[in-house]
Amino acid sequence: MTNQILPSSNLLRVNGLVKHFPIYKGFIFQKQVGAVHAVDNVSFDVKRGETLGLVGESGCGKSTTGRTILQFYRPDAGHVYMEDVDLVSLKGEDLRKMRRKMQMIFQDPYASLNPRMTVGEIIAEPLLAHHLADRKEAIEKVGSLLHLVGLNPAYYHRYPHEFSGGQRQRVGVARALSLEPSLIVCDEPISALDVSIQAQVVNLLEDLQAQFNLTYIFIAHDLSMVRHISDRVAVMYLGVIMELTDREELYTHPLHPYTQALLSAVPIPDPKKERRRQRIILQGDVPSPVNPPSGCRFRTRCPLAAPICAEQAPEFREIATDHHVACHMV
Amino acid sequence: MNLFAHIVRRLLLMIPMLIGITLLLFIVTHMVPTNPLTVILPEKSLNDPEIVKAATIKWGLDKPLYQQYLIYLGNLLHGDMGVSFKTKNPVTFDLEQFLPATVELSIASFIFALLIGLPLGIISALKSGSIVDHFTRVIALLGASIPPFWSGLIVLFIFWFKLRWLPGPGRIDARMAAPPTVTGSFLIDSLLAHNMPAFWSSVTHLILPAIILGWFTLAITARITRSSMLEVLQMDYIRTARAKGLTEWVVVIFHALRNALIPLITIIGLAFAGLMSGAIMTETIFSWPGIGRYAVMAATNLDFPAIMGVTLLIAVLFMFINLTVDIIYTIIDPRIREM
Amino acid sequence: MSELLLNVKDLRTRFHTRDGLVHAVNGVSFFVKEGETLGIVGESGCGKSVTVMSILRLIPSPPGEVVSGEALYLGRDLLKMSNDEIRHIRGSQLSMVFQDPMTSFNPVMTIGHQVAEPLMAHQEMTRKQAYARAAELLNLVGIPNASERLGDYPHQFSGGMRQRAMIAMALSCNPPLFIADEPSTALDVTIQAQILDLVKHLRDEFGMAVIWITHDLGIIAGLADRVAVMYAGFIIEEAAVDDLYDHPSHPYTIGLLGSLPRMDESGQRRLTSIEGMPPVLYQPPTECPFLSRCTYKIDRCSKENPSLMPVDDDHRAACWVDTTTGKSRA
Amino acid sequence: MTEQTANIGIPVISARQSDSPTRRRIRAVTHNPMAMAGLAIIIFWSVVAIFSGVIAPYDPLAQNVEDRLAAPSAQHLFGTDELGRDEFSRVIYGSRISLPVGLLVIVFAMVVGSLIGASAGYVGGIYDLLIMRVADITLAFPPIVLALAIAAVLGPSLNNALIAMIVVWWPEFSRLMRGQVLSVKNNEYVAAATIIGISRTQILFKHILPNTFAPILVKASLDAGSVILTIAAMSFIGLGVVPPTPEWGSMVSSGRFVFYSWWLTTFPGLAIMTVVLGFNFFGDGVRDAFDPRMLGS
Repeated sequence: MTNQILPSSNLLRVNGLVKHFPIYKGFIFQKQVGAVHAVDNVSFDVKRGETLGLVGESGCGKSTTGRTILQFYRPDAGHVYMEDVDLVSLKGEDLRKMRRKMQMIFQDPYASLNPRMTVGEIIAEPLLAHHLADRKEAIEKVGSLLHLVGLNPAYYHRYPHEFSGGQRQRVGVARALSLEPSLIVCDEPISALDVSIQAQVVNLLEDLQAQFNLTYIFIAHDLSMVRHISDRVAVMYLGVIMELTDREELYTHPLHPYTQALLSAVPIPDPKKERRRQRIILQGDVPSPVNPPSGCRFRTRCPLAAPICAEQAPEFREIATDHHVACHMV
Repeated sequence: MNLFAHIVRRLLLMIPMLIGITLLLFIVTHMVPTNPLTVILPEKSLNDPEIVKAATIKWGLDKPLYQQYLIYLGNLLHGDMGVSFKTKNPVTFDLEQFLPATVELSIASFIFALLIGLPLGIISALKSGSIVDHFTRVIALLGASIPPFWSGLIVLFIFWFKLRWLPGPGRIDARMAAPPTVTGSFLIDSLLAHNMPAFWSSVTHLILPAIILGWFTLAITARITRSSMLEVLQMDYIRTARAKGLTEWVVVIFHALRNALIPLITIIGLAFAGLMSGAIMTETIFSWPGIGRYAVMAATNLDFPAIMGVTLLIAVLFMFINLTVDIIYTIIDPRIREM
Repeated sequence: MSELLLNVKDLRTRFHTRDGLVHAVNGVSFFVKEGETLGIVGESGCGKSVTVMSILRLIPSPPGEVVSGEALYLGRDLLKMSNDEIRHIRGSQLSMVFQDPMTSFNPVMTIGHQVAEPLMAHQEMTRKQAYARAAELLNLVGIPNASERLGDYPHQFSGGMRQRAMIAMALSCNPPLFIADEPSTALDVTIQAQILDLVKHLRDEFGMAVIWITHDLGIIAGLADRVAVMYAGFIIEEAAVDDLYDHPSHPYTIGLLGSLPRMDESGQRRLTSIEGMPPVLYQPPTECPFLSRCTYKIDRCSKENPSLMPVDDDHRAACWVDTTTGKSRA
Repeated sequence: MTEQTANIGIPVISARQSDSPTRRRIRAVTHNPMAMAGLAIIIFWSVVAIFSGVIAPYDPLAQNVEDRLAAPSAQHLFGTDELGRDEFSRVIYGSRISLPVGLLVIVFAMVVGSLIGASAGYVGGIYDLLIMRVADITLAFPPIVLALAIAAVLGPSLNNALIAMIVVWWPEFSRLMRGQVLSVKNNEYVAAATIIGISRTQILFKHILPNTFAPILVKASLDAGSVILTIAAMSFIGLGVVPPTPEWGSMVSSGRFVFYSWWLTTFPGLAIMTVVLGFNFFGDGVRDAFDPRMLGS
């Protein structure tokens, strides 16, 4: 799939994206006492039709990155170009209209559906809001969308609580698809689901991508699944992209010490391989994003850390073709 | 953790609240058609323009409202709440006279409520669905449904008028002299004066009003203890405690109750509001010379300075109770200390 | 041949819910030998946690109820003991670590006290002795400056540290059997690797037997000697770890392994998904509970619920079909 | 991993629930014996109030000097008062005040309070700050104390007591509603609506407000009893409904001066208690029915 796409056909360009969440204190006169450095200077491109995996541990800023791209959070700095339109410069009605082209599938299939609306109303809502259909057409369209995601169109009048997690996630997928977007940000779409259901949803996402030439940003912490679904993978740590490259390259030749540790930590369902594996066990916890370490953010847990790592943040450079790494030691 | 700084900050935060409270009270008592002079002056004098004018100036009624408020605020800072139209005493003096009786009654009723309500709540949580549990539920619902001004009359009718087991209204037998005032509590003062008859009389006089007043608090305590215990008993850490092999007693008292107390304390703080409402009724029925009765007197006589004074006092008491609750909170729950 | 430590026979547990009686555990039998690690695998709601909680008699009743069965610990039935006897076994002979380290500690008690509690309860240590031992234990599980952190409250510990402290608490009385109920599920991969490493290390050092409950077949592969797979309250397959991964015999196990993406696998194989979802049993099933999702089913499956039957030496599966040939087993 | 209750891991999803959240809640209320018992009491008193004229054997205001302070008898079921008025008829007519007044206050406080609270929560900023400080200040007084002060100043009358009660009661609803709006605003489905491109007004009316009402309704049904109780208390003190209008609180009040005529306090008091108990039963049942833990996911 990937190699058929020309390198210039970028659907999305993210450039120097920064999102900090201020922390306020005080009852009456609130003043800012700090900020959560959720996303710090993140840049990448997404090609039309590809899946970019965004992995990292909790609190690394991967979900915030997804939501800032979609302008749910407005970035503090940086640009997001969607088909060469800078989303950051858009406001109000202009932005609302652009939302048609980019949608999201949420992590929690329970919380992301309004409990008081029927499944049909939920899927029809975007169509009506963007005046893409009248009520009658919308009902018809919803029926075919339900069918498309593998649900019985007769479920139109049912409420979300009547469905299982996997089925609700299908409803979420149908809602995202209803506007026929080019880009879908999948924010941990399977992490709340059971193992046997995860495969159902992932297969569905893959089928839909092939059918509609969709572009995905697939946010997840499950490295095995990311390897399975992505064309390219970006590894995040404390709001920064540490490594970004082709899937095969990343999993067979990880260059960043964090990527190496992360990959070695993932258990493999094969007892013989597990017995032979050497693990890199990282010491300690992820530091707080309120006071991230100076220089390289990974240095406090890095087995290769040197004095320079504390002084200077490593540049995110292209080490080999299409292989970007932010590390002084490679 | 810095508990002291926390308390100081909370105290400072009370200042704007206090200003707001006085302002609200001032607006309430001054934005009305009733002319206070009709209360201050005898009816005959109202027709005499000279007297009316003198009184207007004397009570500062000729000045614009905002000036009257500033004067009122300035006086408040000097502990001057004005002079009661009715008793002609300074309101602060009156309140000092009436407050101790209310404090004594409140504490007695609170002790009664907690002594019965807490165990009742704990038992019904542990044995939910049992007879005790149903009993607690009935008590709780009755507590919130019985008008205290009525139940007070009923118990007086039964235990005083019919059975003659307990004395009637008042703080002490009318034939006895009140003990010399030291703390203001008849119980303590009579003990200090080694006056046992006065002590017993005070105790017996306290029983009925304390029960009637405490009933509502008891109901709330039992119900909140129950629901809060039920919730805590579901928690993962209770399972952990059991999995460690601790005795049920340790699990319930040390692991569960301490966590269950956290919401309970808030509610008990709020129950004070209920206590004040109850005190107004209870003190009226039992001729109890407390601020509840003073409030009723002031309200029914349109005694504005007294109304403002007593309402302000109750609001301030209420605020301090909430502050205390807040401090107890930080002591019980280590998570709050960090903030 | 090492000795039999725990032998569970025909355990049945039910729950009274608003929707009716739920049959959560339906005649489960398994055993654990001294020093052995048994993995229990299954998706949420399959009854794996309920099984071990029933054995420790930690099922809240109501709504739960252990209906029948035996759980022989060194020959004595845990289910028939007095409350006092079972209490002495819990935490000293059989100790347990739970899934969520965030909620499993009492928030208003210090970590030190909570780790010391079992020592005071079971080994009649004084407070001082118990606290000193608690510091040693926290040190053992890798908490830096352990003796200074005894006075810390749980919220001052990170998730990984809390789980370490949990393990310290569980190990305080040197229990012969250690039960871990998804202790690493709520943690990040790198922290999970730390915890797994720690448990393996402690297990080898103390020679204790372990029951490890998880939904993650990867974790079990690297940890267990034997594996039991649960589905809808039944153990549907049981085998030595290598055997199970090499020759899965029950269609559910086959499906589960096939639905997992693997990090060591290149090429985008399509995941085999198991359609449908696990049933909630309001009645004990008269058919195979996996029937509706099974691709191997034969006539007999809808008439009779299979019990575990031998497939090979030490390998049993509850299926009428020989999945290697697709023919009936009988 | 999510399809389970907190501790025991039983899936709560089943095919047996098949209607809207609203209908499920209504059914939960109608299936709650407490709530239904309460409702029965409320309906009973409502019927009494509507048909007072038919039920009451005498004119509640008609005085009969020869028959003063008569003990309960076949002629006068609840006896007569110091002016010889039939106590039974007065208790019957009293329902015409307590019930509608209580409902009026609670509905007004709920509507006004919720509107103010919702706007504060949605708009935020200085407006929110201001509104909430006013609410805080009002809440710094125990309700009856402030109501007493207001009613005293306005003068004793039913209308003034009503105004005082509404003034005292709105902030609690505001605070609750504001909290609701703020928490619902943070729900993922609101985020989803934003990302889909739904307009702000649509989000407020379709996604936020409909999901905020449950606790407001629970509070209203729980508070109705205490409102009725407070109004009776104010009349008892003499700052609510004034004689000769038959009102239960003031009837208890006038009864206490003729202490030995126990029926004069007992019956109106019982009336207050049963009505309040009815509302409390109902409110309690509604709360149970609306408890999210009882509703599954």
